[in-house]
Amino acid sequence: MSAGPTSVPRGAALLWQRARGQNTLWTFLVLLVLVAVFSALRPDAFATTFEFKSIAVESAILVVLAVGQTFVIVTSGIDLSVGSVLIFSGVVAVRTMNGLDSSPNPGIGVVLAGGAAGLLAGLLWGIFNGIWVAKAKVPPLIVTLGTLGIALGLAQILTHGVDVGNVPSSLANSVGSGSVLGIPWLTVVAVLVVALAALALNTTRFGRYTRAVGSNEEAAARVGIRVDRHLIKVYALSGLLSGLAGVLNLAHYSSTTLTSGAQDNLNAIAAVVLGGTSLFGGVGTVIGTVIGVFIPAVLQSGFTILQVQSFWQTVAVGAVLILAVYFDQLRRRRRSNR
Amino acid sequence: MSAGPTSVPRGAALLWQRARGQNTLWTFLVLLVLVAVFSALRPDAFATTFEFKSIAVESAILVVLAVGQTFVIVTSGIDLSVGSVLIFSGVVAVRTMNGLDSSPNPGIGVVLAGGAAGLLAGLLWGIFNGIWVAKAKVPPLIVTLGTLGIALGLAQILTHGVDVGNVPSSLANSVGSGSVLGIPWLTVVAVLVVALAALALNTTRFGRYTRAVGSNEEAAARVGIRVDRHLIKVYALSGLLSGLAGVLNLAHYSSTTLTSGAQDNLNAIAAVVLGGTSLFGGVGTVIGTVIGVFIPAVLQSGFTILQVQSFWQTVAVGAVLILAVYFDQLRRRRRSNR
Amino acid sequence: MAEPLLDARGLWKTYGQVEALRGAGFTVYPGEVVALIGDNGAGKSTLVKTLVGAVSPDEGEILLDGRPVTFAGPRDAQRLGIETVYQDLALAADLDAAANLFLGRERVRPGLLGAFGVLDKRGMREHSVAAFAELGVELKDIDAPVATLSGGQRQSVAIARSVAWASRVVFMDEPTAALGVLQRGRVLDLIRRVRDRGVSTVLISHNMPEVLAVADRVEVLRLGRRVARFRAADTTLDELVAAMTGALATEDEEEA
Amino acid sequence: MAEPLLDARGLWKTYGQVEALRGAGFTVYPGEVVALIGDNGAGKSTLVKTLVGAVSPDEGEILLDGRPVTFAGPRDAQRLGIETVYQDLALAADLDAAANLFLGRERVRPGLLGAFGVLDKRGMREHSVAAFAELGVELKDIDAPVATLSGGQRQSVAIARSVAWASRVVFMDEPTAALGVLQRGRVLDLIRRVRDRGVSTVLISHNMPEVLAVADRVEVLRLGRRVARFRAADTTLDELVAAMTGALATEDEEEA
Amino acid sequence: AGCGSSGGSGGSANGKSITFVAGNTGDPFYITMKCGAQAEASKLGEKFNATGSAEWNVPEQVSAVTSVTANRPAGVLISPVDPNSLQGPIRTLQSNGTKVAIVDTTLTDGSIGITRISSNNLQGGQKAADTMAQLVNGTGEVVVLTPDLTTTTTNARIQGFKQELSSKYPGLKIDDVRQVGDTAQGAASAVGDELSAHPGLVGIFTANSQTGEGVGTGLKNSGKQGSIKVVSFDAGPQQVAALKGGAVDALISQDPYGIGQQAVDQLVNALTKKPVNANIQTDLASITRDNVSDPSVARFLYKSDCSS
Ligand SMILES: Nc1ncnc2c1ncn2[C@@H]1O[C@H](COP(=O)(O)OP(=O)(O)OP(=O)(O)O)[C@@H](O)[C@H]1O
Ligand SMILES: Nc1ncnc2c1ncn2[C@@H]1O[C@H](COP(=O)(O)OP(=O)(O)OP(=O)(O)O)[C@@H](O)[C@H]1O
Ligand SMILES: O[C@@H]1[C@H](O)[C@H](O)OC[C@H]1O
Ligand SMILES: [Mg+2]
Ligand SMILES: [Mg+2]
Repeated sequence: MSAGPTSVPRGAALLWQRARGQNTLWTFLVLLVLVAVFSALRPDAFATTFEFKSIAVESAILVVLAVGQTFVIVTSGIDLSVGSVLIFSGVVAVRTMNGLDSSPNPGIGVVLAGGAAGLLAGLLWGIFNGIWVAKAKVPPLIVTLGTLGIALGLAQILTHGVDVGNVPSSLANSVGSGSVLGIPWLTVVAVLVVALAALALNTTRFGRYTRAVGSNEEAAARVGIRVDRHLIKVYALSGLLSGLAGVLNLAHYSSTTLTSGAQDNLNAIAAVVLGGTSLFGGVGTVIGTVIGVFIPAVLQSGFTILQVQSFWQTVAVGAVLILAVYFDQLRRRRRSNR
Repeated sequence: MSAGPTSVPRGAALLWQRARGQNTLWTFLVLLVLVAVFSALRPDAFATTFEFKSIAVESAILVVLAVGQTFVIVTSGIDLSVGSVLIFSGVVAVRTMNGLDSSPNPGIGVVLAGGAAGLLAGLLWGIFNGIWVAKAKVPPLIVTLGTLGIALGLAQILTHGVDVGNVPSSLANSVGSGSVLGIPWLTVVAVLVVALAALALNTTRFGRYTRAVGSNEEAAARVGIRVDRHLIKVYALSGLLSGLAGVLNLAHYSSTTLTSGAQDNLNAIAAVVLGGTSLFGGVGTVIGTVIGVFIPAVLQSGFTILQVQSFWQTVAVGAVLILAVYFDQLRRRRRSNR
Repeated sequence: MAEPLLDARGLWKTYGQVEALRGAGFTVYPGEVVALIGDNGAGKSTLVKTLVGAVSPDEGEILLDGRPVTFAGPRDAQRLGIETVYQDLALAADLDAAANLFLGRERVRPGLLGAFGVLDKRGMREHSVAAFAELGVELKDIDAPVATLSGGQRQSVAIARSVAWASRVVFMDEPTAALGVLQRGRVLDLIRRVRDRGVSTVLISHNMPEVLAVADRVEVLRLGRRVARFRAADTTLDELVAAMTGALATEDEEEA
Repeated sequence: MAEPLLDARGLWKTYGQVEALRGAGFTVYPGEVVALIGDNGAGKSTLVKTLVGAVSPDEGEILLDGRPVTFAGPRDAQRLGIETVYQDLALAADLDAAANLFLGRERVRPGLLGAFGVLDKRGMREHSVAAFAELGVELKDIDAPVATLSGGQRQSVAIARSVAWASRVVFMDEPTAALGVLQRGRVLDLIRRVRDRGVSTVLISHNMPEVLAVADRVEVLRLGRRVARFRAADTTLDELVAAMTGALATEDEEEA
Repeated sequence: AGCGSSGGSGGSANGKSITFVAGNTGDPFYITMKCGAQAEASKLGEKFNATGSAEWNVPEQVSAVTSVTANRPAGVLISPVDPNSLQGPIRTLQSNGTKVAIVDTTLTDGSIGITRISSNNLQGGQKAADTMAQLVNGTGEVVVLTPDLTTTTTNARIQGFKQELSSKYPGLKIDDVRQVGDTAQGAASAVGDELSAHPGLVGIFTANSQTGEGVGTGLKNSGKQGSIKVVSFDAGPQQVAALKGGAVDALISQDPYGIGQQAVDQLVNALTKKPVNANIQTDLASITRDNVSDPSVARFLYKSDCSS
């Protein structure tokens, strides 16, 4: 190619651009292959609407968490607190509902108020994280590891360590396990979150600042971006989404699931990175993250269906994680650098 | 100060050097304050040889893990697999011992062979991690998250998910719970590991390369340091120490503790960072890490002795983590940059 | 001479044991090109950073149009029309050249989309191509992250950005250090054009012929202090070098 | 002229859609100073990286003493006495200047301690102070991480390192770009002294007077290809600029 | 909260302190046991407090025991989460002069502790198998959900369940014994996959209260509530609600309150040099929708706090 008129590089640039957009291509192929293999092996059990639906539903909560995590990781941060904030928010939501009306089936107003309280609780934790990261300059890993403990401990104190199961059945039966037009509520919520988040990251100023901060915080500050405020917003978003996930979790399991969620953070991070977002910040996609959630989920379900001992699932998920990222790296390296 | 003869800056430099060496000063003060407070509140129970010994013993295993983690983090990597490798190595060690001699009290040779097998198992996992990180260029977080699953799954497969409790009593009674000259074996091993590791990081070529790689991998490669080999060595060290921790764990708990250890990785990372090692690599100390292990341990014990509800411990450990790192940052920022 | 546009006095800045600025002063008049020269480590970059709000001095005052100002950050300085090309460039390596040019000042789409912060990517890209062409820089791939550009290409991105937004002063910390002969000429032309627009330029450079060719005045920094000022027309290369190395001191800064 | 020490032919290197080298060649004779010049983005840094093993070319061959060599990494080149000052310096920012100077070649203590890799920190520090003094660089705090040094100080560290270890060729990619007048003079002196020691120097620079002052020969790169070679004594500034901008082409590289 | 409360009046009161170390402080089974122990302690005039970790976790329980040792209580009742790991620390505890009662789970060395009190878990498993056979008319595939395979009690239940099926109900086949962790969420998530994997599934047996809490949710989420029969060990409030709501069909319940009471009694006996009963087995009950409201089973329903 010559350095001639700008039209030639423009064409090439577009091609390249498109190729870069396909960072997630390989991981997507892995996902397809897994689905194909399991479908072939057990068409009766795996390739069924029931199973696809249940994978989609069981993954919805993690998708919501991982979307928030994507933004945080693009700023080159990390949020280990998502699982605890999820539980804390669920506790706040159900406590609010029970406080307003302790009957097993309170009105919609009470349920909405409880949901809002859960979201608010998540948002506040996010802001708390953001302030420590952005203003006090404590490394995100430390802040959110601290919040992990604090939020979980407080959730246990609020409940004396006993799961609250008194979840309004209207909530459990609608958002928790119900459907709209045949599509489970949880899936609907997750799809909405993904769509909005993808637009925000790719097309808006918010998304661009997120990348800029992750790319070079110093540079972003020097052009006048309020890096601290932006970081607070990003952590607040992750907190808010964890709060949402908490309300969904409460609805879905009809319980505050106090002792679960310890692995949620690592699962969310794995999904984000599996989806092609760089842990060094600056680069990432929301769609990639979604694929990154589904790969382990499909493996998990497929193995259970094939009745492979559950331990092998653990092994396989680990191996696929490494291999998928490896091939993705290979492909990218071949495409550009060195 | 003038830019005069070199002697003046040398003096100042020495001062500065010393101050920098005290990066861990603040966290050490936090530790002292905690010990003082608990001792004052319950001198009869807390400020006793028994309690100090117990804290030292219960922390020994985490110290060994965290020392390895320190080297990994100084290279700007991370090792999430330490807890699983610990369990895997314990399984290999006890299986080897039982395989060689299934009586409840086999000879010292058998015990040593089992211990060696455990160390070897850890070392191999470390090399495995290192190869994927250094040669295949998969991000360490992903590699070790993968290994976390693979090692744990394989440990469960080897045992069918049932804890092996058939630990030779000679091992359990010596290394596991015995003492030499009144000092518990576990403490002796941990102190040795810390001393050797501190020397290696501060005074040897191995330590300097570890910092150089963490500081600027590209630069290290360009001066001819074999970055890939060095990274493999560092991950191998972390694996070896996890293997050692696994053998100690087996001896101490007389069991393979299959379902524990999920939080070991985050605990080890928290200790390292609490100790002043930067997650961005290049900077870190082994002594700091030891302090970083003891702060949560002291909190935990103190609270249990004060009969504070265990949930408050979780909250307090989280809060201290954030605050300790915050004050440390403050102090450092005041001392140098901007 | 006219009233100074920017006047700094008695600036001190200490990093650990190192005193980077020891009572430094600096003056910029409206519509002039002033060169700031000095040995390596003299404190030039530190001085510039304090003048544009990127670093806060330990002591000293900065007057803008005769009134004292304090900048909480670069944003404050930018709002007053002060832009900077940093020696270390400070670009967001993962973003492309156009995104860097508009960073912090993105154009949004008209209407509702704009209210949601949706970017006008196309408009910004077109504007950028033109801005780079003016500097004689050809980017083979306008969508490539700036991390993949050559040293000179990156420097041009930083220069184009500062010039696009400055209305009063542009600080350029060794802007031509990595530039080719052609591009260096373009930048010097650009500096002159910017001055003709009424915007002052502060040029840091170790290239004395370049300094003498483009600057109206020269201020010299040595060991964290201003030691001399010259009218470019009245001075010589040897005099400048003498001032920098301490062989000649025309003035010694007032103690802070 | 003598047999070339290093001779590269038909080097190609593509990054994504960008062809950084398009059949470039380059020659270094023993004991000479040869300048490599060219516009921004011409491919100079890429060419140097391929010649010192930091980047592997897609195509082309490199002859050392007439025999083809391939470098798996910079280590291979260093073993043959080839050292480099990279344009982006490539220092370990958290280590001090002495540690950077000796990086990859640490001195260890004598005896058993040495066998365990225990470093002779003191010896290395003393040697470093002397090496920096030779370059006219004064580090106010020899134990400070290089991250805290000024641009010129950092460049000096990189230069001192390369010169200390080279036995055959030193490549310097814009080594003087950030240097003060004094330091620049010292580096040019140093280059001459290195040549007198029999070590060849390849100097990349955009400063034509500097090139003409120190180089024996000049090779010109344009759009990834060698387009001209000159004896410095026989050429002029205008001729060099013409070659770089394409106004004059004395040779066109053989297609690879 | 949750810490010391003391009586002060009552019989042989000498204000000795008794500590309870639970396996999982959030499990209604252990909460109920704590309530029983606390009530008995205050009746006898002893000081009481409870500790343990929020999760089923060996190192956490070991360090809890160590810290308890530093406090030198007179008596401890503990449910060891691992049969081997806790032996050392409990021996140390004993050698420091504390009397120890082993409750619920057991240790490999049966000589540790002054007494061992638990349900007959093997028999409980058999009971579960009989109930399941009745519910599904003796034919079909069943799966077992258990927290892990390292806990003595749940292992005994599974063993009893298996034995009974193979000896009495050849038509019932166990398709899978799945470890889902000691959380309700783990069990709930596994149910959907098990349903896909075993289209012929007729029943699920869950081995303890956490897994029992999750199974109802899991069935509801997959819309299979009622069509799959569920027999669940333990009777926490959520399990009882699921039983009443039709997601679960039978509960094999223990008497944790009684275990707690009896353990305190035995400890006080030991401390006051009265005869001690070295092994005690407590009752089990089979609860269905038919008898769940009977006053006779009331003591087999667990609590989530001592006031209810
Ligand atoms: N962030 C920092 N931390 C510690 N010391 C610093 C820092 N920034 C600058 N210094 C020190 O302050 C002094 C002045 O540095 P500065 O970068 O301002 O010099 P300069 O005049 O721009 O030099 P050059 O021409 O080499 O760019 C140097 O000795 C440098 O080491
Ligand atoms: N790692 C890379 N990835 C993608 N493109 C690259 C990379 N390195 C260099 N390039 C491209 O190759 C071309 C040549 O770059 P190079 O750095 O060799 O130029 P140069 O002659 O050294 O320029 P300068 O004088 O500005 O330093 C440029 O267009 C640059 O964008
Ligand atoms: O009996 C105990 C009870 O079932 C609890 O729920 O889990 C652990 C068991 O030991
Ligand atoms: Mg500077
Ligand atoms: Mg270059």
